[in-house]
Amino acid sequence: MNVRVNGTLLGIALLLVVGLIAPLLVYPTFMMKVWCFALFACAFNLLLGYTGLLSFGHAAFLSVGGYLAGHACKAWGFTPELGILLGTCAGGAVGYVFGWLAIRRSGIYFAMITLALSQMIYFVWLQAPFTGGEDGLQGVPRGRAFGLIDLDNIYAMYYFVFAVFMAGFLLIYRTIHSPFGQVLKSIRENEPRAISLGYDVDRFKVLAFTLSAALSGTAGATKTLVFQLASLSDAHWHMSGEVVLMTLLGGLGTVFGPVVGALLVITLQNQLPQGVGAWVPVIMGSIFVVCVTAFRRGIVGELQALFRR
Amino acid sequence: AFSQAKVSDGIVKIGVLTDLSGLYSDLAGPGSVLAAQMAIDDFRAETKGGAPFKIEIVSADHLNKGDIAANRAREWFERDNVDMIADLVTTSTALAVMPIAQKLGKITIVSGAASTLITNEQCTENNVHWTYDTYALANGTGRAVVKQGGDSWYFLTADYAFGHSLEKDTGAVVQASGGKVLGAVRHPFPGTDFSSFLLKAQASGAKVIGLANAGTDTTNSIRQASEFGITPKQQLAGLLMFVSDVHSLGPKVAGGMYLTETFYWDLNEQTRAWSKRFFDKQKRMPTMVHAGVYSGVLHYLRSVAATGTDDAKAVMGRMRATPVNDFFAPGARIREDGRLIKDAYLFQVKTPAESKGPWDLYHLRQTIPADQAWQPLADSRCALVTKKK
Amino acid sequence: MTEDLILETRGLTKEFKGFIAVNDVGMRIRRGTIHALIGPNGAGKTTTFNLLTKFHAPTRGTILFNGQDITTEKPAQIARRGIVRSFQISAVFPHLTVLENVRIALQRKLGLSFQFWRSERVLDQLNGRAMELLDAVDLGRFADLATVKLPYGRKRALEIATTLALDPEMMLLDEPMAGMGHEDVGRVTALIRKVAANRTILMVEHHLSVVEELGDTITVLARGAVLAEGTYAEVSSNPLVREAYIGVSDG
Amino acid sequence: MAELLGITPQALFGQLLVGLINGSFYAILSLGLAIIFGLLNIINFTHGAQYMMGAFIAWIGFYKLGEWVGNPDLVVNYWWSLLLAPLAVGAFGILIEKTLLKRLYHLDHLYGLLLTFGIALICEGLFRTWFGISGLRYDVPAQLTGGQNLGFMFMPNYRAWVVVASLAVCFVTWFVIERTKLGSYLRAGTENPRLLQAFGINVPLMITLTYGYGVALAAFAGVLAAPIFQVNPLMGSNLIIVVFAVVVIGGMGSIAGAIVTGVGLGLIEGVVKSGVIATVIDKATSGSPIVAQAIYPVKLLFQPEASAVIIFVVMVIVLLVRPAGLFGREK
Amino acid sequence: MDSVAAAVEGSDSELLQVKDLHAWYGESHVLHGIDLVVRRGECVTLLGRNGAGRTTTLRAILGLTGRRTGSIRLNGRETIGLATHRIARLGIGYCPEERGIFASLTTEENLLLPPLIAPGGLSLDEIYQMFPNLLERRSSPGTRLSGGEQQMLAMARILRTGAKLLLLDEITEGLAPVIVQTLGRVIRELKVRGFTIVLVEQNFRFAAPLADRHYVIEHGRVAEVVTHAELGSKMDQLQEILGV
Ligand SMILES: Nc1ncnc2c1ncn2[C@@H]1O[C@H](COP(=O)(O)OP(=O)(O)OP(=O)(O)O)[C@@H](O)[C@H]1O
Ligand SMILES: Nc1ncnc2c1ncn2[C@@H]1O[C@H](COP(=O)(O)OP(=O)(O)OP(=O)(O)O)[C@@H](O)[C@H]1O
Ligand SMILES: [Mg+2]
Ligand SMILES: [Mg+2]
Repeated sequence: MNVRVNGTLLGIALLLVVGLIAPLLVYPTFMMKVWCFALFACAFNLLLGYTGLLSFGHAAFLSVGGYLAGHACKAWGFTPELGILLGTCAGGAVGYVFGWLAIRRSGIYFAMITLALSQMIYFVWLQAPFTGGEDGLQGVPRGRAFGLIDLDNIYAMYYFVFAVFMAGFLLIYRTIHSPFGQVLKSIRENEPRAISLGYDVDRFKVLAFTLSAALSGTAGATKTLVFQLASLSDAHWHMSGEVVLMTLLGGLGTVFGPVVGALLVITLQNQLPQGVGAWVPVIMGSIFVVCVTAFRRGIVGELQALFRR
Repeated sequence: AFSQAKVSDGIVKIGVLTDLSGLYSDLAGPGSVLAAQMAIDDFRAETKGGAPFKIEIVSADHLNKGDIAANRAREWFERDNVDMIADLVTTSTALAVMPIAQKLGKITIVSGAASTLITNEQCTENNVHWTYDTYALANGTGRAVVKQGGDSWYFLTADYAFGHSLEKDTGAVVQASGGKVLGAVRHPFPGTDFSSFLLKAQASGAKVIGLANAGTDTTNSIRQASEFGITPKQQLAGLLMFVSDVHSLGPKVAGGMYLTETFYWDLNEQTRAWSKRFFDKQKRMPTMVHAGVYSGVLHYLRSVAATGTDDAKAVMGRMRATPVNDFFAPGARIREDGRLIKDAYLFQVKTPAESKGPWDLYHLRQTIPADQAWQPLADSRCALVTKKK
Repeated sequence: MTEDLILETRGLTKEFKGFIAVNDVGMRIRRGTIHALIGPNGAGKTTTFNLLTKFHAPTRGTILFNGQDITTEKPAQIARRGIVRSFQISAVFPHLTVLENVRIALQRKLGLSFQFWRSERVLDQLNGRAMELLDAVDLGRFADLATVKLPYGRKRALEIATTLALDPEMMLLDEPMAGMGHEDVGRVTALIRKVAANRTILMVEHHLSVVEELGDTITVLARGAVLAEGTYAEVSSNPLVREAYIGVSDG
Repeated sequence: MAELLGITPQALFGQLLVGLINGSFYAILSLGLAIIFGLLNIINFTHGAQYMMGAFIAWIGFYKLGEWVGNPDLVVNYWWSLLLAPLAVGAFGILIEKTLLKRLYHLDHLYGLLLTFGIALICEGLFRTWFGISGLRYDVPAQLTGGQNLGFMFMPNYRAWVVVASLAVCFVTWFVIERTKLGSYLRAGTENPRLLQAFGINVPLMITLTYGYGVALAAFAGVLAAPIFQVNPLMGSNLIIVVFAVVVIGGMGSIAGAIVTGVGLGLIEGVVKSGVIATVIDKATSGSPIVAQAIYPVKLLFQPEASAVIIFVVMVIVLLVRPAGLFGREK
Repeated sequence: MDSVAAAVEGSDSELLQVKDLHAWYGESHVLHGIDLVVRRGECVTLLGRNGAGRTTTLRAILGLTGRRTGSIRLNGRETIGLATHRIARLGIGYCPEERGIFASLTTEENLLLPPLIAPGGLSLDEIYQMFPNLLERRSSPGTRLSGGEQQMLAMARILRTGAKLLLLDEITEGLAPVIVQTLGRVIRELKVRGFTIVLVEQNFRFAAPLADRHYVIEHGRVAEVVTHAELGSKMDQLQEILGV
């Protein structure tokens, strides 16, 4: 137990160090993208890894956060932190509705329902007047964080994004290890029993779903600020598949797995498209197949198993 | 007058950002990369003994997504010192990259994208819209079809910005030429089955069904219209069709249709010569997008050579000041709003009997002179233009 | 009418597509007793349980708990009122430790289960009480073991400890001895007797020896209706019951 | 009467027929999904890709195979494709089942979903690299070109054939599963394959063949679709999510349910596309602008443009009213 | 006539012979070398505490566990390498502990489900006579039966198949005493008809009079074998092991 806790602390420290020095070594915008997706994957992991609910529609929340924050910053002159706050709340609100609907079924059905609902959101974005449809919501200003820090400076933007990521990450970590997290685990293990102990299981599931969706919204909002645009590909079901892949590859139900997974997948995507074009889905698909058939614990999961031995 | 030092790090780097794998990879894609390379080769040949500076070319797939394009452009500009980005096949990618280039002091030459937004609301100083736009398409095809007697229209429109803008522009032209617009139905993008939308169009009784969509959406609509016996009773007008689309439909299905392009391989001696070079490498005939990429890159390189710098402002100034000189747009000029002003052409697709080879597809029906082909500057909504007024 | 009734059903009926599984059952369960429900297979015992805990909705009839009508409440509400059931199949959280299993049940009363921002260390205050409960069912030394590793009988014991952690006014046990070895039967019987102090138990059981030993009142169901009610001695000598349930030559 | 609704009967019936055609594709695909889900407990995300592969095999057989094998006269015509493509894709399915899916049966079913998702990405990606994405043409077979003038619309023969063929296949499948001994093995295997095997039935073989059959159904639909839609690597992935929604609406409880829901939803889509409902709402509320205002969001859902979401809307409603789906069994 | 045939065959052959059987569930090693022999027409029981491995023994015979090693001979034929359905086809009927009634089939469909693997099974009428409850609920979905009814159904459906070796796991669990008595009669009758039975039981009082031999299983091994005749003398020992 103690070893595990220390391991986690070590991990967090490492994360901090990497996060602080990364922009000196790597192209900062790339790292910002990694942090956004890492947060997204961690939020997703909260749901799948710790509650046992597979949502195949998480792209919806990413896009809700992204579009609303983008629109607020562009059209209403929101400051970036307010935009992110709005994105978070909006993601949470939509997540609440999705969760409320989807928990009526479990397992595979749950996955299919979330997928279908997110497809609906996709069509909403396609039609909504402010999203620019296929063209995307372009030219979102980065603005000044708290009215002070000019985020057009790439390093200022980087550390701002990293701070958002760390805040989200720590919140998720805390959630997992909270009384609430305990109940989630028990629901994952034996749902009827949890009901019979008097837990209103549906409310726990919905809250977990809402939390996860809200943090996905945070990730989406931050991403919009980084790239200064929100687009339909954030809402496409391929994106939902991608976040599953990141989580699975890094290690389902591990604290750091999603971060590692996001880093790998983003790196891969960034390295590949030059010239290999359509091979990207083939490679992603192959990773999926390998992960599922032979490598279910993911990278971090395997490492943990190795150390425990 | 050339000083090497003025070109940043001694290299002029050109990025071809295009659709390498998707819907539009035939009409742009690898062919655009080839066209850019051909432009560089020709420029080197022109300057004999090699260019006075190093030229590099990079290419990437933007997957027709604004975010991917923006991401890649930012990386190219900030990290890899790319000086100019060419092609940008969809409106979304063009609109995503243009402001970034503007902000970072780089140049974009849009060839693939269609929307008039690029030279209106979203125009930037450092951009040229090179090859075609929805206004020109509407103007060419719409007017011609009305003139042929197709005076009542119903639109089948891809439900997104590009389709809307094509529908709007064409509707205006139709009305201006004395035709009537009876209505429109919008189909999801990308569409799979158009039969129900076509049935609505049929029920409208319009003489002409205007297809305000592109790529497979257009080719599918055309085939299904013939399947449901809609054509030839009613006439179809493909508002954005490329020679590659017509090639894939074949003259049997597409024969007789009118369409507007700014380039066709079989126009004259120069176009045939260049296209043959292209065909030898690519095994397909070039589209107007390919030709446009070539033309834009060549013009850019010449301007860099002439100014001796790769500074965007200087180069852009030079590009705007000198007329284009190549087979694609001889004598064409770049307008304040970034629109390249050149001739456009109205074609009619040959019937199977008329077509003598797989790429022998068009009759030239009319050359639309440069001063009539494009949106008049007076109507411009581009801030660069309106500010001056 | 002076009896202190904790649970009462009136005219409780359940039909499944025309098949009447429970037919006009009126049961009166006195506070602080162990009430056994027996009857032939298919008599409607489990269905009655499901009706009481709201896993099924009654077709007709009312259920009163402490005099209040709870007929239309939801399962989780019923549990919070203090009616807790055990399952015919053993129900534990297999990958939590034995201690955590009990603590989950204790945690609900603390009212901080939705607080995702608190550290789980706030739960350590419950460890003492949890250990007490585990000791009560003789599981203290397994506290840190993952629950999957427990043998069957001990899982049943754990389940009872978990249920007790809710401090229910009333426990419903569906065949608690099913599939249990004889040594466990003895232990669990003693356990039930022990925990029955100051609470009410309603149990379904086919082990007649257990029923005999534990049951203060016994209701015999047959074909969905009450066939007989009384002490074990009364019921077991009832010829109808002997014919329908016990058989001729038991023992 | 339809005239009263502000729309010609021609248009309405025309849209209904188109809806029926789409519905038969939904039916045959959701049927395949339901069968596979039944026995393997896996949502076959590859279904869309397999549908696409059916179409591609037909296309290759017709336009490319001869060239590939160096014998330009070799042409696999439509009718042979209708037989051979399902067999080929079915065999491919069997290969997947034998090598990959098999390893997952002891795990949470979600892994099956993820695995098949991965395979779908691979298949789609491969076909994209090989054949591009612009869509390939497949001609309607000569026997079925032309059409019938039904008075209210022109019905292409080929589309009529699609409806007949797919419903026939659905019916046969339904009959086998619900009315034969083989079907009772299938249903039992759905619940407890190990026990069924302990009764002496070769369950692994049954599972393999079932997966093969479900996949073959998808490929069959693909061949049927080839002349209607272009043959395109993405043709399946666009369709499959709608089919998932169909499956949620119908519930996986019954084979007949999958078929009926599929056809029904196709028809609903048709009605929405015809604009009849929107018109009716307009008419009904024309008297009072306030009501019209209030009901406006509802009307939006029935605009022809909303046909892409109508199935999802139906799904939400069904979830609220009957979470197990229209034909699903409550657990 | 059947019984005569059984007696003749029974004299010379062992129907089931298990030697040094080990079995695993995933990582956990559950059986540690079981040895047992069942002759034609015999009824033997497996006794033991919860978790001793009796169910696992039955499942291992049918190949339903994870990995297994050792030797299992049926009619002299080695089956350790065979797939489950092939083993079953050699003439085994299995009534699982958890009953395994199929929800999507009606009672009667459940009854008719297991394929006939040999001649000589009971007819449907005989079965309904034996279990009248089932006749009454014949068209009801299988899992809508009460716990006890399901138990009867699980037992009844393997009598039809003609399997001559029955592996019965806890068939009296959850049954009313009257039914338990009925089952006792059924088993006696089956023995008379020449069935061979392996019975896993908690209910020693039920099993004791029926069985020719008792195997006491402990920690995945056979700890003791007690024949019917020795029952009296070894009662104390059994008491200690089983807590009877
Ligand atoms: N959901 C249902 N649908 C239809 N019939 C049902 C349902 N549940 C139970 N039944 C029927 O109701 C009757 C009573 O069932 P119940 O499970 O209550 O019996 P029980 O008394 O618990 O019997 P046992 O001791 O065998 O468990 C049975 O005949 C059963 O077939
Ligand atoms: N599926 C399984 N996975 C892992 N371990 C198992 C599994 N099934 C049983 N075991 C373990 O194997 C051991 C033997 O179990 P088995 O079911 O054979 O016992 P039994 O003698 O039949 O007892 P019972 O009275 O509980 O039925 C037990 O310790 C049990 O925990
Ligand atoms: Mg019961
Ligand atoms: Mg057992």
